[in-house]
Parts: sequence; C-alpha cells; structure tokens
Amino acid sequence: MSSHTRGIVVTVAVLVILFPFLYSLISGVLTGSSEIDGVFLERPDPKYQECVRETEYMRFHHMDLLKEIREEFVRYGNRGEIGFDSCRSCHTSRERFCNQCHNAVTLNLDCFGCHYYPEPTFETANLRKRGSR
Amino acid sequence: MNRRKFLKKGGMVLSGTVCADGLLLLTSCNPSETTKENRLSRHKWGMVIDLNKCKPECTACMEACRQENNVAFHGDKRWDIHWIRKVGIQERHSENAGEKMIPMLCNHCENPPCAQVCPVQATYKRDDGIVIVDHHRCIGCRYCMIACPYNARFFNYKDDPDWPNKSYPKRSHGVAESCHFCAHLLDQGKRPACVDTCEKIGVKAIYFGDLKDPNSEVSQLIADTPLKRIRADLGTEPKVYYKGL
Amino acid sequence: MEVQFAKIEGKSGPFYLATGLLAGLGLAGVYATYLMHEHGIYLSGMTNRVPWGLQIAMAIFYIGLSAGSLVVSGLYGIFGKAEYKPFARIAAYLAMLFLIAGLLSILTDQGRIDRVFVEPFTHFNASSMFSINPSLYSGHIMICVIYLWALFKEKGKLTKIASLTVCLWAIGTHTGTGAIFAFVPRELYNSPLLPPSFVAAALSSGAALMILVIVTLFRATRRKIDDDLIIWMGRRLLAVFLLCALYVMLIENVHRVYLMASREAGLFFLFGGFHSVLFWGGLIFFGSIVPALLLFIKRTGTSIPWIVFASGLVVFGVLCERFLIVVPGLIHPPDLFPGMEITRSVIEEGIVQYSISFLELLQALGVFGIIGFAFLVGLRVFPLAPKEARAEL
Amino acid sequence: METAEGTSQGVEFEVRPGAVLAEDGKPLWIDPDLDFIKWLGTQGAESFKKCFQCGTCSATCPISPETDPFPRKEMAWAAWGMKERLLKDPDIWLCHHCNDCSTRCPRGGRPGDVLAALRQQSVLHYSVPTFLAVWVSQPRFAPLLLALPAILLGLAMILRDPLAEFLGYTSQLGGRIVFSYSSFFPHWLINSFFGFFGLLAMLATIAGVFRFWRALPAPQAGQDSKGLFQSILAALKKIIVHDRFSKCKTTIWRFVAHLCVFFGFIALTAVTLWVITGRVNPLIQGEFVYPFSFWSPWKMLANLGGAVLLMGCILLVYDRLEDSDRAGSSTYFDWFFVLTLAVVTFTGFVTEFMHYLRLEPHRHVIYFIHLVFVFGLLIYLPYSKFAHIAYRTAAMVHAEYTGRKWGDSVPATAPVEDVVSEEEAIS
Repeated sequence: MSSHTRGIVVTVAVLVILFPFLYSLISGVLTGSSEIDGVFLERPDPKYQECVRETEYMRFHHMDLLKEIREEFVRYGNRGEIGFDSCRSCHTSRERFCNQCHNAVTLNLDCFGCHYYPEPTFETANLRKRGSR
Repeated sequence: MNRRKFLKKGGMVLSGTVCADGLLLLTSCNPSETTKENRLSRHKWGMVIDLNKCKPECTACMEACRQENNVAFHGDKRWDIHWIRKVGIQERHSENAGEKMIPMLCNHCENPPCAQVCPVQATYKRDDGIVIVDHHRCIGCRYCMIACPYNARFFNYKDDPDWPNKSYPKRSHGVAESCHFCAHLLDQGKRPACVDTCEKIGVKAIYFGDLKDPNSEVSQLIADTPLKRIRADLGTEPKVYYKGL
Repeated sequence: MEVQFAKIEGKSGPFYLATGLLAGLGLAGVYATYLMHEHGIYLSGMTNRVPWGLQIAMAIFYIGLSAGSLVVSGLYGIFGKAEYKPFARIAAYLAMLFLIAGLLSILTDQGRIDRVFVEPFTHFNASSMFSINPSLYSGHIMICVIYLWALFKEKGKLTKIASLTVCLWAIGTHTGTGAIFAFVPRELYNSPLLPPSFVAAALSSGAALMILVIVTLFRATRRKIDDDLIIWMGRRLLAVFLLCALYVMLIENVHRVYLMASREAGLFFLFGGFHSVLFWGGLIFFGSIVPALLLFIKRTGTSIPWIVFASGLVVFGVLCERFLIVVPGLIHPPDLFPGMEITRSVIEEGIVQYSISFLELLQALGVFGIIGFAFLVGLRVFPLAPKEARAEL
Repeated sequence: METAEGTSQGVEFEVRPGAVLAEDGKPLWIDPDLDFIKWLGTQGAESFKKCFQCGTCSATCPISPETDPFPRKEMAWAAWGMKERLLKDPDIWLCHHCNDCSTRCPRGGRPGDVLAALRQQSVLHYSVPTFLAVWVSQPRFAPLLLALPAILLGLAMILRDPLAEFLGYTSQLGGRIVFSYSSFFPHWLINSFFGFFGLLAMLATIAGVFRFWRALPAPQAGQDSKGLFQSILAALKKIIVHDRFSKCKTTIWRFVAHLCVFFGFIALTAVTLWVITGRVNPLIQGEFVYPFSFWSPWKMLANLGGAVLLMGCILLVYDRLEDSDRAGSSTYFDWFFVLTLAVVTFTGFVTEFMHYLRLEPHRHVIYFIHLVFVFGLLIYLPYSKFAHIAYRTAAMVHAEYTGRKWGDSVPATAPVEDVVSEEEAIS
C-alpha cells in the first residue's frame, strides 16, 4: 500500500471516528440536546398519580409484568384487575407511550397487530413487525 | 503444539458454556403447566346441539362467532377460517335420505390430539376442559392441524384487515387457532357467542353448560336423551354432543 | 497402505460456476422465506386442509439421505472394511449437511420463525414427536461432527465408537421421523409400518446418493477409484436395501387395502389421483423395479454408468416416496361421519388439491443451494476426498 | 590495539569497532543463560542457532535503524544467551515481525520469530505482578485464565442487588427505561466493576513500561535527541499512520489486518467512553438514552468499527493459519491475544443480534460470555500480547528520544517484482 493511499485511508478512518462526536457537539449546540431520538415519555393525566406498580419496577420490568399477566389470563383464566387494557386507560397514546421508546432502541413490538390500542394512526401501526414476543 | 492445545482448551470451555446454556433452558422448561391449582377446575364445559331444531340455512352462529372473535375471512375457501361451520351430510348410497346441516366446531376433546402433538405447549387443555391456543407461543408448525381428526383447526395464512370486536384481540398471520368456547366470555360469566345468538333468534338449538354440575341443562340432556358425538370411536372423548345425528 | 486425503483445488471455472449458482439459489430461498414470513404462508401452496407440503417432504427426504453416512461408516467403522475408509469422511460430512438441511426445511416452513429459536426450548413438550425429533436431529449432527473429527485425527478407537453411535442414533432419528406421521390419527398416516419403511427407504436412498456423490466427485477431480468398490456398494448394499423398502411398502399397502376399515383410503392412495401416478410410475417402476433390474442383471450391474443411473433413479424414487408419505394423507379427508357423505360446506371438505407454489419451490431449492454450497466449500477447505480408493490394500 | 586485563589469562584481544563490549569498554566475558536459551527453543525461536552473522537480516529489514541495526545483533546475543542485554534492548520492540528477514535468511533462520519470542520474554520480565504474566504465557493455565473473569463477574452479579440496595442506584435512574440486558447486568455495575479493574490493569501496565523505560539506555551526548514530548508526538504519528508497519513486504496482510483492528478498536473505545461518561457529559442536555437506536451516529460508528475489527481479526487468524512460514511461527502467546479479541468481537455482534431478536434467555448467556472475554482482555492487558500497545510505543518513543534514524532510509530489500509476486501469492 503506497503512503499516499495509506494517508487517505487513515484520514478517512479518523474522520469517521470523529464524526459522531462532532455530530453530537453540533447538534448539542444547535438543539440544546445531543440526542436526535431522545425519548419523550408521555406524562399521563395528572389525576393518575401512580402506575399499577411503582415506577422503578415498571421501568425495569414492565415486560415481565405484562408477560406475567398474560400467562395468568391466557393459561389459567385469571383476569386480574390489571390487564393489557389497563395501560391505555392512563397512557392514551401508544405512539408516544410505547412505540417511541421501543423504536428508539430498535426493539419492535408486535402487540398491536392483534391487541387494540386506540391510536389515530392505527393503519400505519406496524402490523407486520416481527421479532418480539 | 501450543496452538492446538489452546484451541482444544478453548473448545472445552466453549462446550462447557453451551452445556450451561442447555441447563439454563432446561430449568426454564415447565411441562406440567395446567396442573397448577386454579379456579377453572370447578367446571367442565360441554355443549349439546339439537339438530332437529337447527335450521338448515341459518348461519347466525357462524356470523356471531366471526363478529365476537375477529375470525379472519378472505373469501377464499383455502384460507378462510370458521371456528364453527355448518356441514351438509346425507346417507351414502340412499336417494331418499334428506340432507342434514350439522354445525361443526372444535370438540374440545378430553384427550386432545392437537395438545398432545404441539411442540411448544401452545395448544393445551384448560382445567375446565377447554382446548385453547396460546397465540403468543404458537410457532405455526401446523402439526395440530395434522393431528386433529375433525378438521376443526385452522391456520392464519394471511392477515385480515377488518376488526369487528375491538375488545378481543386478533391473531397475526402464522399461528394456528380454533374455537375456544369463547373462553374470554366464560371468564366474565357470560355464554359463548353462538349459544347466545342461537337463543336470541329464537331457535335455541345449542345448549351450553357445566358437565360437572349434574342439574345443568346439558347434564340433564346427556342423562336422559340419546346423544351422539362425532367419531367417538377415536377415543378422543369429545365434549360436543349432537341430538338427532 | 495408508489412505491419503487431500483438498480439491477448487480453482477451475466449473467449480466457481457451481458454487456461485448454489449460493444464488440459497439467496433466492432466503428471499422467498422472508416474503412468506412477512406476508404469510398463503404464498406457499398450502391450505387449511393441506397444512404440510413440499418443505416437510423435502425435510424428511434430507433426513433419510443422511443415512448414507450410516451405511458407509458402518462398513468402515463397525465391520472394519478398510477399503471403504476413503469414503468415510465424505459420508460423515454429507450426513451432517443433510441433517442441517432437514432442520432448515422444517425451520423455513414455520409460521413464526422468530419464535422457533425460543419456545421449543423454553416449553419443551415431551409428548410431541415434533419436539422430540429436532433434538434427535441436533444430537445426530453433534455425533457426526465428533465422528468427522475422529476421522480427521485418525483416532481408531474413537472412530469405531462414534460410527457405532451414529448407527444406533440414526435408527432413532429415522424411526422418530417416521413416527411424526405414524403416530397421528389419520387413515393414511397411522400405520406402525411407517417408521420401518422410512428406515428402509432412508438406507436405500442414502446408499444410492453416496454412490452418486462418490463417482461424480472422483470423476470430476480425476481421482482413481476401483470399480469393485462401487459395484459392491451397488449390488450388495443398494439392491438389498431397495428390496427391503419395496417389501415393507408392499405389506403396508396390502394391509391397508385388505382391511375394510381402511380399504377406501388405501384404494385412494393407490388409484386416487396424481399421487398414484407418482406412486406407480415414480416410486414403484422407475424408483424400484428398474434400478433393481439394472443392479441384478450382471451386465448392467457391473458397469459403473448403469449403477450410477440406477442410483439416480433410486434417489428420485425415494423423493417421490417422501412426497407420498406427506401429501396424500392430507388431501384424503378424515372420515368425519362414517357412512355419510358430505354434500356441502363452507370450507374444503372431501378430497382436495395441493399444488406447489413457485415461492415454495424456491424455498426448497434454497435449502438445497445452501447445503450444496457448503459441500463444495467443505471439499475445498477440508481434506475430505481421498487421493485414490483401491479395492485391495 | 588494546588488551583486556584480568580474568583473561593474558590472552590478547583485538577489539574492533562495533564489537560487543562491557559497560567499562572492556571485552565482555559471556556466561550464557542456558535456561533462557532453552526457553527460546520452546517458543519456536530455536533457529538463532543457525545464524552465522552474515547480516542479511539487518540489511533486508525495511524498518531497521541505520545505527546498530537489528535483528543481527539480537541473533548473536540470543545465541550467546545474553538475556540481560536483550532485555535492555529497545530494538526487539521496534521490530514489527515483517519476516522479510526470515524469508531471506540464507541459513533458513527466522530472526522474526526470535524477536517475537524476545518480546514475550520482555513482557514476562517487566510486567508486574509477574505470576500473572507466567499464567498468561503458559497454555496449562488457560482454564484458570478463563475461569478467573467468569468467577469475578459471577461475584459481581451476586453482589448486584445488595450493592444497588446499598448505593441506592435503583432510585437514581431518572427517566431511563432500562432494557433486559441492563437489568441483567446493570450499566452502573459494568462501569464501576470494569472501571476498577481497568484502573488496576492500567496501573500495572504503567508500572511495567516504567521499568522497561528505566532499563533502556539514556540518550548519549552527540545523539541529536528531541525533547521527550516531541518524541512522543512523533512516535504517536508513526503509530497512527502505521508508518513502520506499512513498510513490511512479506506480511503485508498483517499490516492491513492491524490497520483494521487498530481503527476498529479505537472506534469501539470511543463509543464505549462516550457511553460510560454519558450521564455526566456536558454535551448531553437532558436524557442520555441508552441503548442507542440503530441509526444513531454512535451506534453506526460502533457497528462499523465492530465490523472492521471483526474483519481484521479474521484476517489475522487466517494469515497465521494459512502460511506459518510467511506469517511466522504463532505461539500460544500470540493465539491467546488474537483469539480473545476475535471472540470478544464475535460475541459482541451475536449479543446485539439477539438483543434485536429478543431471544430469551439465550442472549443473557451469550452476553455473559461476551463480558467474560471483554473482562479477560482488559485485566490481562499488561501480561498478554496486548501489552505491545504500551511497550512498542515506549520503544518507538525511545527511538525518537535517542534520535535514531530508524527505517527512514530506503532499505536494501529484494527487487520489486519479487515483492509483487509475493503479494499475488498471498491475495
């Protein structure tokens, strides 16, 4: 490899490595937040004070809780007071409540292909999305 | 030589981790799920269909089922799904015999072959005797459809856009399904959609009730009227009885 | 004399052409599978009445072919026929590939491929043949790998043990595969003779394919091979297995037609439509009788080209047989109301039709492409093929 | 013409310029370190016995300095078992194992491999604590070396909940939604745990390099020595642009592979640092969101860097397996580092893939394996071949510092078409 091509390769590599940093720097200066896909969590109606579990638990284990509820209901027919529908009584917008966060970390949901969660943009909901249980 | 030694050792370690994975998976198995103690075991649901009352051209039960359970309909016989369907039969080699229309649905066998062969325990028998599919778990291998001797199980070959009953989920394409005696209604203390409709239109050809309760309508009928079950000779012990078959 | 193994050069134009073609097929198959996964299995020819089709037939066909290793490894490993050592490696490698192909075919046939890697492990159902068999297959693959390793490292004792294990395990594998169909309440499926007949057909097809592959490989790479080896494999092994398979099949069908309970189904299988053409023409005449004759007649049975031709016919016949295991049992309706006939219904009752769709075919070809590609690459990377194979050492 | 005194029973020596002298300018009495010679033999470097000091190696080496070039003198010292002298010698670290010498040695000796073994010796000698270096250098400790990180990480996972309880971390997570990997092995745990041991490893490395540097000869008067800072800058520039490495002819592919690994690794390190410091980063107003979305620039950089790194690893392994005559003998010391790196990269990608597929619970097992190997890579840095990032840098800085013009001159190598044919043969 000639020193010329080597110089080009190295320069490109360095630039590529620096790119995200510069990107974050510039976008941070411009928009005040460096995260383009920053997750805006929909704050529910203030009249609902707390969630079905304490917030930390929901943040860590909401999927476990949902799975738990699912098993109980589907396999043993025990419909507890919490259900899949309980979420949407407070968090009205699926788009902002579920999808944004899950899209932000590229974890596809396929709950809504089968379960109804009122959303104005329902037709555009990812009916075909796969890859999660 | 050193490299080979190292590779061998690495292989040993790797295989060890693989075994660990296997162990982890095994421990997460729970084959005896339905033995869990729950309120379901108090009932055993059964159905009696009176063919003498059932009107040949009436399809109210099919429609009600479709509306209640969002059963997919594409207008193509190969892929249409009918949890309950009406089949016209008549005696072989005899001209005079008239045609009978028979509502057919999942027989909710006591010994369901579909549950026996399901590789992921997605199809299973609830403790109240209902054979039901956990659509979150089904991998769509369609072995249950092979095993079912009644053609009562169906597969979602494609998605159906329309969604009549928003309070009940649809099924994505790629999973098998069949009648579940409207278990979601039973759990709320209601009756299956077909039974309700049949009564509402004033025919009342379908009786539904608890087989464990001796003075329920169904138990009474079974006790004192000659009833038949489809292919009872297969030993699957169906829980759907027919009067006048 | 010690057998010398060597990689093939794999620098010729045909080699690159073949690998490229196979890889292309594989990609096409992947694309077809992706389409079905996105839009639904209706893109295949399967329906609610015929839920299993080409892919399952191909799967059990591949599983059957893997018995080739059983035969050859048995010759070398167990009966100590040293002159068949040259083929042992290819056999083991092919067996591995075919088992993988079987698993791939089953995998691509599922409705929810994304769950296949999870649920069967976390919710194993011991009473389902369909969850027992994949474990049998993967175990078979493992043993094949160990066996291959032992062959590469020239470990005599381990080779013996491994080949013995392969044989025993393979019996389990093929019986289990037959049981997938035999243990199901359908007239054309549930017959206790299905597993044995499956094993017999597997052995014949496996031996036939070994002959095909070995001769083609040695001719293509200009390696020396003694005709006696091929002739022995053809006349002693293949012919015998062929007759066994034929015999079991005969019993099965006669029994089916003899009993009143299953006569109608049996007659439907034998004379009921296109599959009967496959049965009589593909399986019985071209798949069994013609090759048997070719092998037993001294003049043709001792000429390599004829033996290869016969082997090809046998493989084709077994392919038909696999298709005949799966499909007719499904298009023939379960007898819902004995003594009655169904006049009308909202779904397909009675006898239905199954037609293979293009994407389905693409899937099957894709699996073939993948393992073919792996085989050629393996030939180039590992020393699988011997420099020469002599009858007397 | 001067004579040596003392122990020489009056034997006269003619001392030519460039002859090997003791520090006091007297002729040197050599007592060979036989164990050292034996040990070299076990490291695929026995070929120094073939050396007859023709000097082809030094002449053909594309990166050898003009003033007392390697590897000729190292070959002699190795043959004489002058372990101390070799340990003080920076040149073994200037060598990039091009093997141009090994392929051209008229006696079939392999100076490249000898110097590789000497480098391992120097890591063994300088790194602290020494017993870890001994473990890393011997295959029979491999299970132990793999078990150690696993055990430590297992310990960390056992301590996870009590620690979180104690530190009150569960209540300081702000608005972050934490996904399964993090609840399995939380980031604060990774940061603190890996941070702590990373610090230890860094200290050990610095200690080792410090000892190495002290042993190196100080710049003599007359050598046009740059300042230390200038030397470091010059050396770093040479390293980043692979100035020396690219001169290699025989193992040109190792240069390409190293280029890939180098920049891939740097990219991943940059992303890792960004993630670790994400919570306290002044650039990030508001929430720091992790894991990144697939199209976030940082994630893209991470994936790109990982791909490049993986490619480099594959190239390295393939190059070593494919032709050991060209690539030089690969000892366990080499494989330990290369394979660890490869496994880290590979399992990393598998983890990401399983994260997208949500394959429970397999992905936790894979993720744990990944963490174990990353941890191993980290804590064995000062003792494995990974330490070359410190030692070679030090040696190169030293070369600049003592003002040696190394490799700037055009070396007398084989004719060009020879090289071209070699490259064709390789590619």
